[in-house]
Order: sequence, then structure tokens, then C-alpha cells
Amino acid sequence: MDALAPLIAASINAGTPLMLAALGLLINEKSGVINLGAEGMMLVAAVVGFAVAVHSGSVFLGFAAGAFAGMLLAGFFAWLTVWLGANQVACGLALSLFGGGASAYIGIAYVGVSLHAGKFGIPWLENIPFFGPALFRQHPMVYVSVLLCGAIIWFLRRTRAGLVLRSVGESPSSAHALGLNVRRIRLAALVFGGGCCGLAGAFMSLVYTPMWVEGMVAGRGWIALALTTFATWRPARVMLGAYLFGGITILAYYMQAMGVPIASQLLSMLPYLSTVLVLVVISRNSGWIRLNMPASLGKNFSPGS
Amino acid sequence: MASLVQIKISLKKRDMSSRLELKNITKAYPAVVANDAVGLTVMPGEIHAVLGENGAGKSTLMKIIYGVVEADSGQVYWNGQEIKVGSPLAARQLGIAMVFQHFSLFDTLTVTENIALGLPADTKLDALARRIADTATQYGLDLEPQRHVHTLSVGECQRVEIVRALLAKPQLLILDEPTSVLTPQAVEKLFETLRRLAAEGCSILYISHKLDEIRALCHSCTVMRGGKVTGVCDPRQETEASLSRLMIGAEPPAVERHRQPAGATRLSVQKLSLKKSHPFAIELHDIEFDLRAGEIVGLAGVSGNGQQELLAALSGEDTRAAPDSILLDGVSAGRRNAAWRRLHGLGFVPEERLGRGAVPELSLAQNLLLSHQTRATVRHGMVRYGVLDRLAASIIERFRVKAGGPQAMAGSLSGGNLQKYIIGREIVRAPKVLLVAQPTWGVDVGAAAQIRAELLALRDAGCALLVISEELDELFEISDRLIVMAKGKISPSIDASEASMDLIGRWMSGLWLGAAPGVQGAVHA
Amino acid sequence: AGAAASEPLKIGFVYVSPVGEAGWSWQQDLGRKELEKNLGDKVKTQYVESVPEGADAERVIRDMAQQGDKLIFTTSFGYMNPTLKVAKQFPNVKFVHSTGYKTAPNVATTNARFYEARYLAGILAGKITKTNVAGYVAAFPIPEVLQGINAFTRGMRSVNPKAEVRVIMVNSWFDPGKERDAALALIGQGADVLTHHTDSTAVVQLAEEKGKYAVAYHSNMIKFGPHAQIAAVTHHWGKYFTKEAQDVINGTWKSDSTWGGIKQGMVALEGYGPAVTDDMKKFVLAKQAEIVAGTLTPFDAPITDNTGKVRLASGSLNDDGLNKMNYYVQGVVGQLPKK
Amino acid sequence: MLKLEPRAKPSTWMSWLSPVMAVALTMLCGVVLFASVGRDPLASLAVFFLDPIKDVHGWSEVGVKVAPLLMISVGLAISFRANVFNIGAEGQFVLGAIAAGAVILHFDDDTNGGAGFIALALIAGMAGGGLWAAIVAWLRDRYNANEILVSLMLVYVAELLLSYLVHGVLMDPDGFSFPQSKLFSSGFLLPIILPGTRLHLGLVLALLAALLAWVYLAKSFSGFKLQVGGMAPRAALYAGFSSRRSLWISMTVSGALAGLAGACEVMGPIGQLTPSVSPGYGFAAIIVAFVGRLHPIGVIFASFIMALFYIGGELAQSRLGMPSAITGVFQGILLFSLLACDVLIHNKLSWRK
Ligand SMILES: Nc1ncnc2c1ncn2[C@@H]1O[C@H](COP(=O)(O)OP(=O)(O)OP(=O)(O)O)[C@@H](O)[C@H]1O
Ligand SMILES: Nc1ncnc2c1ncn2[C@@H]1O[C@H](COP(=O)(O)OP(=O)(O)OP(=O)(O)O)[C@@H](O)[C@H]1O
Ligand SMILES: [Mg+2]
Ligand SMILES: [Mg+2]
Repeated sequence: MDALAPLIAASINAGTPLMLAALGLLINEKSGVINLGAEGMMLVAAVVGFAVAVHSGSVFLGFAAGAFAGMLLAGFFAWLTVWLGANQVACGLALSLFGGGASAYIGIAYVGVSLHAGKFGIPWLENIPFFGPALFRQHPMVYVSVLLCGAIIWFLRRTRAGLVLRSVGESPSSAHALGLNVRRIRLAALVFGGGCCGLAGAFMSLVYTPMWVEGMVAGRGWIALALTTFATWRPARVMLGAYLFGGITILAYYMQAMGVPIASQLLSMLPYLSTVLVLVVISRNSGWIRLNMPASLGKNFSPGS
Repeated sequence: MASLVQIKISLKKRDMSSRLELKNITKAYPAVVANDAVGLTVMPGEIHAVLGENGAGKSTLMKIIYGVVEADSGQVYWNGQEIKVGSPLAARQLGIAMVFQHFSLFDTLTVTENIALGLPADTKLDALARRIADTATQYGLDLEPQRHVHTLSVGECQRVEIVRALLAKPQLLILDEPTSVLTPQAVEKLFETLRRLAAEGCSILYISHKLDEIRALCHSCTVMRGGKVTGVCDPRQETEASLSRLMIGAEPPAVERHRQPAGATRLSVQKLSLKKSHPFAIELHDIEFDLRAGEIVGLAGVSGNGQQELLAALSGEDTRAAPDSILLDGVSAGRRNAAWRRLHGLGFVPEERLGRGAVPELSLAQNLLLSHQTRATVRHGMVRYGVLDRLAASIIERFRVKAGGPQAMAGSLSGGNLQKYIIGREIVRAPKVLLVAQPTWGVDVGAAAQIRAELLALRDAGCALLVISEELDELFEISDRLIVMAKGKISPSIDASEASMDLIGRWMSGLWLGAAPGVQGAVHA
Repeated sequence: AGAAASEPLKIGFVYVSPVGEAGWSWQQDLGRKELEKNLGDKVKTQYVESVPEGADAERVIRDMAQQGDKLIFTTSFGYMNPTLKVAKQFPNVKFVHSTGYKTAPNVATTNARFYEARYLAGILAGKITKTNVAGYVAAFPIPEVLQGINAFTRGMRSVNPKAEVRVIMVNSWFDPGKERDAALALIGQGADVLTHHTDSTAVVQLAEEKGKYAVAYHSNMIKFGPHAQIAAVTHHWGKYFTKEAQDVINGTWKSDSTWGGIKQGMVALEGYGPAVTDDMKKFVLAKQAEIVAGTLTPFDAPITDNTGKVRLASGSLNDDGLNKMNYYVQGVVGQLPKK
Repeated sequence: MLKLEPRAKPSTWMSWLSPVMAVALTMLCGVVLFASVGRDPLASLAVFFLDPIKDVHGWSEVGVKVAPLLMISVGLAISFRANVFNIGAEGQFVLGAIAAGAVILHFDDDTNGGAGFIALALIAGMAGGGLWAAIVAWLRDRYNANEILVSLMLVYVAELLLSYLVHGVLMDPDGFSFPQSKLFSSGFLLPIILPGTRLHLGLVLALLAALLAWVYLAKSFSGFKLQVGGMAPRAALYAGFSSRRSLWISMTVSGALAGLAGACEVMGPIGQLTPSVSPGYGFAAIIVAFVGRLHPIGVIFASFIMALFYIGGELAQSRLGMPSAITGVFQGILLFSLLACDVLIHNKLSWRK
């Protein structure tokens, strides 16, 4: 049981970047736009956040810069897809590709530079046996991400802005006819999503590793995209899915360390295979998907017609 | 005489201050000028009709008033003041409300949420539910605020739209073809509501293709043609013929038809039941009817009562039906796909032309392949494009389709022309059974007459036709027998000559179920 | 034939990853710089980084040869066959391939006996650990990695028979996120000394953050783990590169297999951290002297694997045995994939 | 203000001009990029775009790179046209390599080989890639699981599987436990079509695939059905074209072509199974497919440009000392430019107050 608390702590830590990114992508997708550029945005944000933190000495500024970088790229994506009507899938792929190259290019100067991650803990709570080490010794960003999840639940369920967002994703033409500015709402959603992906990328380079290395996001942007479908566009399930994925990754390492006689490659497949498995289980009921999936997902809308 | 009336009305209007006045509104799209220097005046408390054939520019004009579409030039006066309506939001703040021709509702949201989206941002949802209930009872428009829109019938959706408009306490209410989805009884109810509103001083702009409705309801009428205003009149003083002349310059040709005995059963539907395929679908229950050679059966009903699902099951787009529940010429076809049924003599014209009846990005010739899949057009797995071109050209000529030739993209045709092409495409296949949905939906009077004549000719040639339409007039005009669909069930069939509008209207609300045996007697299968 | 004295010898280097600031390619590049410093105007070097092991490597190597490089260092195992293919077409160009086992008249191979320093690091770890568990983050179960794991374990157990080593293969040479997660898992399993056979500094940084000890690999990472690092197992290519280049210039270059250890200065244990007491250091240095003297090797019999099978009953393991190593020794927790 | 206005009809002229403009725009960005790091922009561009093809050998190397890119992207063009988004070609490529490699290792005794065996290995590669893609098709068909995500997850699984195998059953027994298979003997390698270079039969197969795909999409009824399914799924249903069949065809064909590319790669320039057989061809081919407008002939040009970028990137490193990341930057910019320029096909620019 001694091993359980660190396992939980590590799972939460590993799940956090996934959750941050997936929450942002969920908001994107609720507005009807799918942005496959998550990986690229995370990478650029990771390097920009890292660079700023190194120069300013402030991790907080690093996060802000990462979020800003993500927002900027998402804004560019929004301009291409929402204003110019370019294909969302292709633009997203281009963004991923560009982000990979550009971050590597910017990052050359920062390879091997190190940041010192401090120790964290919530006073009192961190000393509770078991729960303290499992839950209450995380980086503040971890708690921010949990709060963000709660805020998004509240936003989507309770606020008018959330209602507006859902309506735009459901039927942009109807929303337009009611006088909602579909383009601006989609822009706002995309920029928010970019900001979240930026935070996730910055979390990778500032907290998770903490260092900059080319390609360090290592597919987490794609996993985050998978998580939104996996969660049928519900924030609480995104959280669950992210921690689960993080947990399975860590569990595979634990199993290796404990000497379970299964080849390491096969154990490393576990997170991916379990994602597919859960995806299959969730998607089986297409009616359920239809009820939750934004109906206009992936389709461009132009207010002229 | 019409011109005299016109002068009188326009003189009267100068005296009082108008609620809304449009001058020289012009709006051009890449392909057409939708509004060409249009003028329009609406007085307080007036129910004002806008009349015109398809594509005349009516909806565009309304969207300009409501701020959805921006005019290229022209002026708008609101209660005497020149204004600019930049967005629907601005329009609502002025006191303009609109019920769209195509609903602007959100399936996965509740009634309250849908209505809230059309109201000012500070509306509280809880308080709103009560206001909805109040307004609904005040005008006799029942609604349950917590229900999700996808669980509502089309009539109920219409009510949501109207309640949303009413809650804004408008000074001007715009209704774009609101009755096309209502039963005659519901239309009557709507008219009462509108008259009451008008009496309270609200102006109403009312768009419809149904001349009798306009004559019954409206105080004045602006007629449009090709984007221009061709006249203003008092519809109460006009006949349908004279209105029609104003609208298209001629009276619609009358359809000629003669009775003939029906032949052998071509399509037989027995105990057809189907579960929902998606959450927004309608379940079908024990559907039974026959279709015989040489007759047209009209299927009436308010849309959204299972017609879509029935058609999909009959056409083979939905292959979940029990094998024996659909017999095509005596052969079980419930599980067969559309291609198989087509091979066995079925033809089908769906109501959506673009994206279902035709692929917009493909040429007219290529679109033939959707239903012509025989040795003549496909050989050794390869498409014979030469054959297709010639066939397409002949259809274009025979059915007088206005198009740039066989290579024109389907998406470039106007709705009516594409409809003519698709119907032509199915007719030249000489089907034994033809299913037609909304044959003249959104099609103007002249083309509609042509299409109806073609359907009758096909009937006379021995084809069995099932025509689904929301327009009762049309069904009465061409059908030999009528059946009615409501809540996923089908009424007994009744001879068209024995049915009355009133009876069919009641059946459309599902009321045949408790019908007296006397009615059953008049019914024959 | 030697190059004309006036014309510098052009030398090419092919790296598998970005040079960066630490790790395998970084050490190679340090060697390149040392070579430049040592030979000055007599040589001119160039390098291409991030060359994928596969079809692309052959083109890059050939391009170098075509551009007139007379000596080419291909510094990753996956370049072995591409190097041999290009070497066949350019008999006048000399090639040196790292970590491989195939040679040709104009292809030499080189590698370092990392395991010697690993053994010494294991001794330190065995003395310093409180939990008697060390964690080892590794990339792939190839002989070079297994030599390191086994030597480390044997070193550790030579001073602390209760010690065990837990291993996680992350299936990647270079993925700090994974390396860190794996290290966390090892800490979760009770490890208080961590080491790695991967390319990033993640493991040392994590040990620093969590207050554990670390043995760095490739480079001295003391600045990433000022408290955590107890020592670093490092490699040093400059001297070897210089000698090879000098041989080419002199026309005395021969194809051979160089496998240098601590004695040859290709491998070192350095960067002792503050946690290492003078006694420990003295002890380790004494062992190091024995290795240099040849009286001690990390793989002296008996060698028993972790299933209990005796792999070597007498003597010490020869180079062939080292190269074919495919088992964990006693004290390692874990299992290798079976053939 | 400069404004976009919809055209009445898409412009044919612009659809040809747009890729040219996109390449020009990319070069312009290149000029800015090179100038900003203090390099002579024109000379640098020449290294990037001209040096790779300044002699026959250069062309042949581009050809070696074109072969896998083209083969994969032809398949992807077919699948994207059917609106089936197979993002996992990389995994199918790896499986093709594994299958072909396994067959070769099974039969290869250093003396045999020849056309029959080569064909067998190629077919095995296609089967491997096709079956890997068929898993995606099956999960989509049977369980409605999103093909983008499933195919992507299977990429990671495929790479780990390859690693597992070359560390295990497919490892060279005489290879000192190093993770790679033995070298295939010459009887199992693809014939070289240009003596003295590495240009192998794969390029011919890829061009053939492009040609066949073009005939299939433009002339055959099956290809027509597939595209209707992609353009208007409801029309396909109306016509009685099976969307399931489209899914299966497009998934397995694109998977098989990716598998074939993987087989050609290990039977051509690599000559053995190693832990990494692809530097990301499967992902690059997605971009190739889009740049080539999902047209089998268009992707020939697109894969040529992409190959040029790769090799140009290498040369920019060794000649100019630019970092390797530059290739990705250029590829991204190219795709962005193309997408932006494509807007002008359906819209025109006009001045408006
Ligand atoms: N967004 C648009 N882009 C291009 N053309 C349009 C657009 N909207 C309308 N049009 C064209 O403008 C003309 C007027 O259309 P409008 O919808 O106003 O007609 P309508 O009178 O309402 O017809 P209906 O009776 O069919 O509703 C038509 O030719 C139509 O094709
Ligand atoms: N959203 C749109 N964007 C661009 N062009 C459009 C749009 N809607 C309609 N058009 C074009 O406007 C023209 C008229 O189309 P529409 O279907 O509205 O005609 P219509 O007047 O209703 O015709 P009909 O009376 O035959 O039904 C067509 O050329 C059509 O391509
Ligand atoms: Mg209209
Ligand atoms: Mg030598």
C-alpha cells in the first residue's frame, strides 16, 4: 500500500497536462470547431513558457507566456478556418507540423537549461497520512486545472455564455439568425482552447519534466483530442479520462519496476490500447454520442449564406 | 381595378405615421439580384402580406429588416426615424421579432434555453419558464418549458418560435411561411393569435404562398417578382386568380386528370414497425397500406410524424424493417438496400434535393449515376460518361430544365430546376413504383403545375405512386386515395373524392383512432 | 595516402539526436571540439544532427563523403549498415562507427567500457542507499544497456549484498516525460538512488527535486542535481578522435575495434557530489585502481543471473560474452523479453 | 479595405495557381527566415531547393524519398475522398515492414530469393498494413469508434510492436543481441532501377499506384460510389451505395498501400528490420495528400516537393549549419500557405469601403 500514494500522485501529475489541453479542446469542440493542432500549440507553448521562465525567473510568467503563445496560434487557426473557411482538419495538421518545427527551432538555445522545480504542499492537508502524499503535494497548477474543470462545468451548465457556446456548436446558422456572432464566439472558444493547450504545454516544460527538449509533448496533444470524444464532451469525464490515462501509463512503469514478467514494450502499449478500448465502449451507442456531440463539429460556417 | 386600390392605400398611408418603411432596398448575390430597389410600408396594427414566387426575394427582404442580412443600399424608417439594423440583436431592441422559414432552434437544448437565446442577455432562466407558461396560455399555445426540442413535434417547434417572438413584446412580428408545417386546425388557431396581436397594435409581416390564407388574414399585400415590387393591394378585395396574375403574370394552368381503375398491387406494406434509429427519430407502429398500378396515393400529415422514417424504410435507405413488412411486387424487400429495390422497379424522389437527391459538387450527368446503375451506364465496372452526357441532355430538354448543360454542377441549379431534373431522372427510368416526397416544395407555381402533370402522366402509364406532401391542396388535386400519418401511425385510406379538408385535418392530429364506424364505412382499402 | 600538408583534413560527424547540452550526442560533440582544438588548422569538421537511423543515414553519410570528408564518425548503433554500404563505395574515405560490431578495411569501430565506471558507481550507490533499492531507468534491453545494469548491480551488491536494482525500460532514448515518470515509479518502489541509461537530465533533476540520490550518465550533470548527484559515469571521445584523425593525416590509419575503458581515459567516474564521504571516495578510487591495473573486472566469476542460472563459473567474462549479454544478474528485479 | 467576396463559381484558374502561389509564399517566408538568422537568403534557398536535384544522383535520392511518400499519400487521397480519416498510416507502414520482414526472414537462407519471393514479401507487406487498418475499419463499422483516434493510437502500438519484435523473435541471432534483424540477402531486395543509385522498384510501384488510383477514382463505378459517400453520405444512402463498403475499401486500400511502402522501405534502402523504419512518412504523407488536393496525380507533385524539403533540410544543416528543425517549419508554412491560397478558389479579393 505504500506504493499506492505515490502512484496516485504521479498519475495526477501525468494526467494534468492531458486534462488542461483536453478541457480547452472541449470548449473548442463545443463551439463546433475541431483543432487538430493541439500538439503543435503545446510544443510552442512549452518552449516559449520555458524560455520566459528561464529569463524572468518566474514560473508564473512562464505559464502566462505559454498560454499567450497558445492563444496566438489558436487565433491564427481561427482566422484561417473561421474567417477564410479553410478545412479544419488540414489546418490543424499544418499547425501541429509547424508547431513541431518552430518549437524545435526556437528551443535550440534552451536545450539543457534547467529550471528547479520547487517542493509544493498544501499546509495541513499535506500531512494527512496517505491522502497528503497522494493528493496534496502537487504543483499549484494541478489544483488550478481541477478548479478549471469545475469552472467549465459551471460555465456550460449554468451561464448564458455557456448556453450561447453550446448553441453555436449545435447549429451555427440558427445562432446566427438569432443574432449571435458565430465567428466571434468561435474565435473566443478557439483562443480559450489555445490558452488551455498553452498552459498544458507550459506545464510540460515547467513542471512535468522540467526542461525543454525537442518534441517533448510526445503525442499528448493527440491523446487530449482523443479524450474529448472519450469523455463525450463532458468536463468531469475529461478529468476522469486524463487521470485514468496518466494512471495507466504510470501503472505500466510500476509493473515493470515490480518485475512483472511482461515485455516492457507490451506494457507500454497499455495506455494506447485502453484508450481504444474505452473509445469503443463509449462509441457503441451512437445515439448517446449524438446527444452530446456538438452537431456542427468540424463543419465550417459562413454567415453570408 | 387593382391599381385604383393601390393608390387609395398608399394615400391613406401617407396620413398616419408608418411603423416600418423601406425605400430602395437593394441586395445582390453573386448570381442574382435578390432585392432590387424594393419599397415596403407597414402600418401599426396592420397584417401585411408579402407575396411572390420562389426566389422573388421575400425572405431576403425579411432578413434585411431583421438584420441577419445586410442590404447593399437603401433606407429603413422605423416609426418615422431612419435607422440602420446591424444585427438581429439591434432589431430585437427596436421591437422587431421574427419567426424564420427554416426553424432556428437547437435540438439538444430545452424549450426554455431555446427561448432564452432569443431574448436579452440578462434574462433569468427560472423566471423565464414562468413567463413562457403565462404567454403560452394567454395565446393558447401550449408548451412544456423543460422539454428538449428534439422531443417536440414540428407543430410544437413552431409554437416555440412564435412564443419566443411574442415574449420579446414586439411592435413588428415577421412570420416567414409559418403555416407550411401546421394542420388546418392549428392554422386557424394561429390566425386567431395573430389577429389578437394586431388588435393590440402589433404590426405583422406575413409571408405565404397560400393565397387563400392571405385573403383570409391580411389587411394589405405587397407583391414581389424577380426581386422587384410589382404591386401593392388589399387582398380581401382580390380573387386568387388576380393575386396569381400579380405574382407570376398569369393564372396557374389547371391540372387535367381523369379517373381510371387501379391495377395490381405493386407495393404492399404490412405491419411495418421500426424502432428509433437516433434519439430524434419517430418510431413507426404497424404501418399498413397498399399501392396499386395506375393510382396515386397521397400521404398527408404534419411533417415530423414519421414520414421521413417511413420513406427511408420504403426506399431502402433504412434496411432495418422486417423482410416481409415490405413487399415489392410480391417479393420481400424489407432488408434490401436502395440499389436492389431500384433494380426491382422502385423509384424515389426525396424532399432534400441537394445532398440526398443529388450531390451538389457533381455534374448533372454524374448525378444520373445515383439512380441509373444499369448495363447502359456502367460496363465492366467502368462508368460510360458518354452515355450519361447524352441521357442528361435529353432529360434537360424534355423537362425544360434551366441549366448550363449536362456538365453543370447540380449545386448551381435553382431549387425548382433541380427538382424538375431529379423528377425527370426518375421518370425516364420508367419505374413500376415511384415514391415522391414534397414534389413541389419551394417550387413556383408554373413549375409545380408541370411537375404535377408529369406525375399524372406517369400514373396513366400504369405506375403506382405514393406522394407525400404537406400541402393538402396539392394532395387533393392529384391523388386517387389519401392516407394520413400521425405519431408514427397510418390512418385507413379514403377515396380522395369522399374526403374533406376538415376530415383530413382532424386525422392529421391523429384523431382517426377513435373514429366512428360510420367513417370506417367510407374508408376502403 | 595522407592529405597534403597545406589542405586540412575534412572530417564529418553524424549525430542521432540534437547536440543539446548533455547526453550522448553532446559528449560526441565535445570530442569533436577537443579534436579541433588539438589539431587546429590541420582539420576541418562538420556535423549533421538528428539523422534518423534508417534509409536517411546512408544519404547523409554519402553526402559527406562526396563533399570531400576523408574521415567520418558515425556515432549511433543504427548507422552500422549504412556506414558499411557507403564505405564500400568510398574506399579512400575512413569511417569510424560507434557501438557497432562490424568492421571493413576502411571501417573501424569504437566503443567504451561504460560498465567499468558503472560498477564503481554501483559501489557508491550500495554504500549510500538506505532502502537498499536502486532504480534504473533504461531505454532498450540491448547488450550495452544490460552491461551497465548488471555491472551497476554487481558493484552495489559487492558492498551491500541486500541491495536490489529495479529497472524500467522506457522504450525511448530521449523522452524526458517518460524518464521522469519511470523514475517516479521507481521512487514509489522504494528506490533512493536513481540512475539512467537514457539521454536527458530528467532523472537527475527528479532525484534532486525529491531529495534522492542520482548517478548521472553520459555527462556530468552536477548543475542539474547539485545535491542529488553522487557521481557521473561519463565518456570522453576527444583523445580517441584526435588519434584517429592524426592517424589519417599520417597515413597510418588502420581498421580496428577500439574498446576503451577507464584506463584509456574513454570512460570516467567523476562529478562526486556532496553526499559522498571521503571514505567512500577513497574506497571507490581504490577499486578504480584495481580495474585500471586489470586485477578486477566487473564481471568476474561466478556470474549468476536473476533466475538462479550460473552464466559464468570461472574466470572473467570475455568481450564476446559481454557483447552477447542478454540476461539480468542476481539482484536485478525484472525480466527480459524471451526470444 | 480588402475584402473577400464569394465567387459565383469556383475558379479553375485559381485552383491551378494556388499551389504555385503557396510554394512562392513558402519561399518568401524562407527568405525572411534565412535573412533573419544572417544567412544569404538566395544562396540558402538554392541550397534548400536546388542543391538536392543538381545531378542524377540527387534526383535518384529524391526518388527514394518520393517512393514511400507517394505510395502512402495515394492511399490516403482515396480514403480522405471517402471522408474516412485514416491518420494512422505510420502504423500501417510499420506493420507492412514487419510483415514483409517476417516473411523474408522466414524464407531467406542466403542463397534463394528472386521475383517470386520478392512479390510474396510485398504482398505480405500489403496484407500487414491492410489488416492493421482493417482493425480500425472494424472498430468503426462495428462499434462506431472514431477512426482518427483509433488509427492514431494504433501507430504507437505498432511502433512498440516493432520494437518488441526486433528485440525478440525477429532479432538477428548473430547480431550480439542488438535490436535489429539480420540483413536480407540480395535475392530479397528490390531491384535497383537506376544503376549506381539507390533508386529502387518502389518508385515504379508508387507511380503505378498513383495511375491506378487515378483510373479508379475518375473512371470506375466503385470509385464513384466511394466519393459520393465522402461528398454526400445521404446521397450515397439514397443511391444504395454502401457506406460500410466505402469504409472498408478506403481503410484497407490506404492501409495496404502504406504497408507496401513499409515493405519497399525495408526491402530497399534499409535492407533489414530495425527499431525505426520510418522517419514519420505516414504523417508527412497526410500533408502530401492535402497539398496534392487528394488527387492521385496531384500527390505525385506534392510528394516530390515534400521529398525536396526533407533533403533540402539535411543539406541546409551540413552546408549552412541550420538546425534540423527547419524542415518542419517549412512544411508547416507550405501547408498553411496552400490552405490560405485555396480560399481564393471560392472567393475573390476586392476593395471596398
Ligand atoms: N446567401 C445567398 N447567397 C446567394 N444567393 C442567395 C442567398 N440567399 C438568397 N439568394 C438568392 O436570392 C434570391 C431570393 O431569395 P429569397 O430566399 O429571398 O427568396 P424567397 O422569395 O424567400 O423564396 P421562397 O419563396 O422560396 O422562400 C434567390 O434567387 C436566392 O437564390
Ligand atoms: N447560399 C447560396 N450561395 C450561393 N449561391 C446560391 C445560394 N443559394 C442559392 N444560390 C444561387 O441562387 C440561384 C437561385 O437559387 P434558388 O434555389 O434560391 O432559386 P429559386 O429562385 O428558389 O428557384 P426555383 O424557383 O427554381 O426554386 C441559383 O443559381 C443558386 O445557385
Ligand atoms: Mg423564402
Ligand atoms: Mg584506429
